[in-house]
Amino acid sequence: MPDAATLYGLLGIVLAGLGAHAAIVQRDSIRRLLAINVMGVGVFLVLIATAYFGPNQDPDPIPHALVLTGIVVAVAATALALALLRAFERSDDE
Amino acid sequence: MKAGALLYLDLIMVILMLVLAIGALHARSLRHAVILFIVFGLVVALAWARLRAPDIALAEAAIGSGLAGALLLAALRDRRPGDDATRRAPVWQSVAVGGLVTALVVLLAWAFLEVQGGRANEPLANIVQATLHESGVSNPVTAVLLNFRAYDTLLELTVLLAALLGVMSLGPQRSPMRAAEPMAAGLIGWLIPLLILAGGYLLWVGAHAPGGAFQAGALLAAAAVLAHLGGRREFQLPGHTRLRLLAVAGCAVFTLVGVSTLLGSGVLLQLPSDWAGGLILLIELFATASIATALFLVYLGGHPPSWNSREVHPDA
Amino acid sequence: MTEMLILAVVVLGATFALALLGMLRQGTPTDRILIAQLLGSNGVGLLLLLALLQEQLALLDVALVLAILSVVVVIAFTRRGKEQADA
Amino acid sequence: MLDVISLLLIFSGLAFYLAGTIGVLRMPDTLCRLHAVTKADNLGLGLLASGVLLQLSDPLQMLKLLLIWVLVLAASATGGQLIARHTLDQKPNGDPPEDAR
Repeated sequence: MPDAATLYGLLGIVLAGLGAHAAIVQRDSIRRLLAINVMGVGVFLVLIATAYFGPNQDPDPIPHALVLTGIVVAVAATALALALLRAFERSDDE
Repeated sequence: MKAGALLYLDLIMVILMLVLAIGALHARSLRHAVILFIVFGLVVALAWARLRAPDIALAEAAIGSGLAGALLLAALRDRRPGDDATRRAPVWQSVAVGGLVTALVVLLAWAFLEVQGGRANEPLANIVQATLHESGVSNPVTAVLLNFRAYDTLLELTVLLAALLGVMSLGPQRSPMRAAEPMAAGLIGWLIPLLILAGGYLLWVGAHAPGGAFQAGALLAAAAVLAHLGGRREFQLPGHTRLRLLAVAGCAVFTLVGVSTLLGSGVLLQLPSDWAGGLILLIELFATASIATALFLVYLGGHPPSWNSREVHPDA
Repeated sequence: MTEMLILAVVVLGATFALALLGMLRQGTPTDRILIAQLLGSNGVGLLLLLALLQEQLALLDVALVLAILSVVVVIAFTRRGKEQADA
Repeated sequence: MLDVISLLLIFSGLAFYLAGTIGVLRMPDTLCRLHAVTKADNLGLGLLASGVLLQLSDPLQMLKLLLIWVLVLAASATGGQLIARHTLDQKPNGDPPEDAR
């Protein structure tokens, strides 16, 4: 029987794969952005899964700090990408 | 028996995340895709809670589900109705990429299982536990973020600032919202003070329990987003000078602290353990202000009108 | 007690999944955001139970934030831009 | 004894969650579904939260729990109103939509 850390870690790898696939296959920019975000969540899941030792045991705080940083950077990058898209669409209109 | 039964919850969550991710990636309508992505963020936040990572669960609920959701919904609003075409690569390409990605996933899974089998005790985690009392805070995640690996966090604030500058330079902000109807205005009216209060609470509690500058900043930004959504006339951003100061305050104070530790002890960002608690609170206070400002301005998708006063008269 | 709590968490998780499957099946975007609201309060319930089960009271803070922010999303969804309202 | 009451409250809360979810899946149109949702999360979460409350010892945490419930209560009532209005706005004549799928 697999433990929770293995389960979520493998899920993270599969999510990263699904995201990578969609980021290549989809042509719409916002969809690609969603795909990259799903990829990011997959990577975060792998990190946190390796930090997990059991339901009543303290986890390893270092991956937690890394992922916290990652989430903020991911949303900043997403916002920048959306602003770029908007600027492109505006310049198409002119 | 105990851990075994909890595995059913894990299985449910894993399946839900897979279904939601596939839905968000391949839903026919882009609007549905975005809503599914927001719900995906919610389930991921629950997964963080389940994996004993409440710090991350807080950040995910506030940023991953709340702010990113509002950001994406606002981006959809910008789009013209005709734009929602589902253009995809041809099937053969899709299958070929699928094959390659599957191979990569199998390889990574094998590597992950290898690593999982070998990890008995984490030396780094033990070092954190052993030196926690010198860090000035008792929440290990905050200790790592703002003391042991403070330069990471400084660079992160810089990345956030860089993203903000990028968004600011791309054009004017989105058109304002119309004023909310009384019902929504009332709801917004009491949610905003609650968000500010919760933000202050998370900032304070971050020293010894999950919470801290990022979660607090995200909640404050959410309060500002709500005020913007309500279209309140009396809601105005600070002037452009103050806004710029707020945006760089976090980086500036952090760097100042770093430089003074460099002068004092010869090591960049080596906080003296007697002062560490106070210094961390100082950094976090300004970081919260900067994070909130950056996240909100980034949500607006461009520079606010007050920014223009500089652009029209560059020499003023 | 612990066994019953785990049972409760699993049942609530299953309810969550049931609502979500309904969301995938429902047609209109409004229905989806409606179910998203249901999922939000469902998630708050799950967090409360996990807080007891894992003896992690910090999860109550997560529940509080989730409760506030699921409303923010509903408001963001139902608001429309100025120019769309006038058009 | 306290545990038994607590579990009783939690499971009756679960029953309301379940009822609300089934309501959402089975009701014919959006407004009916809305009705089911608001009933479910209010009572479901209320009972569940009071069950959890009995297990806590710190009065501050109890207060927080109460705050969460009141918050969800008020938010789901107003949020429900907003969604209902949004639904009616999309149908210009003000009739409830009849997409019974």
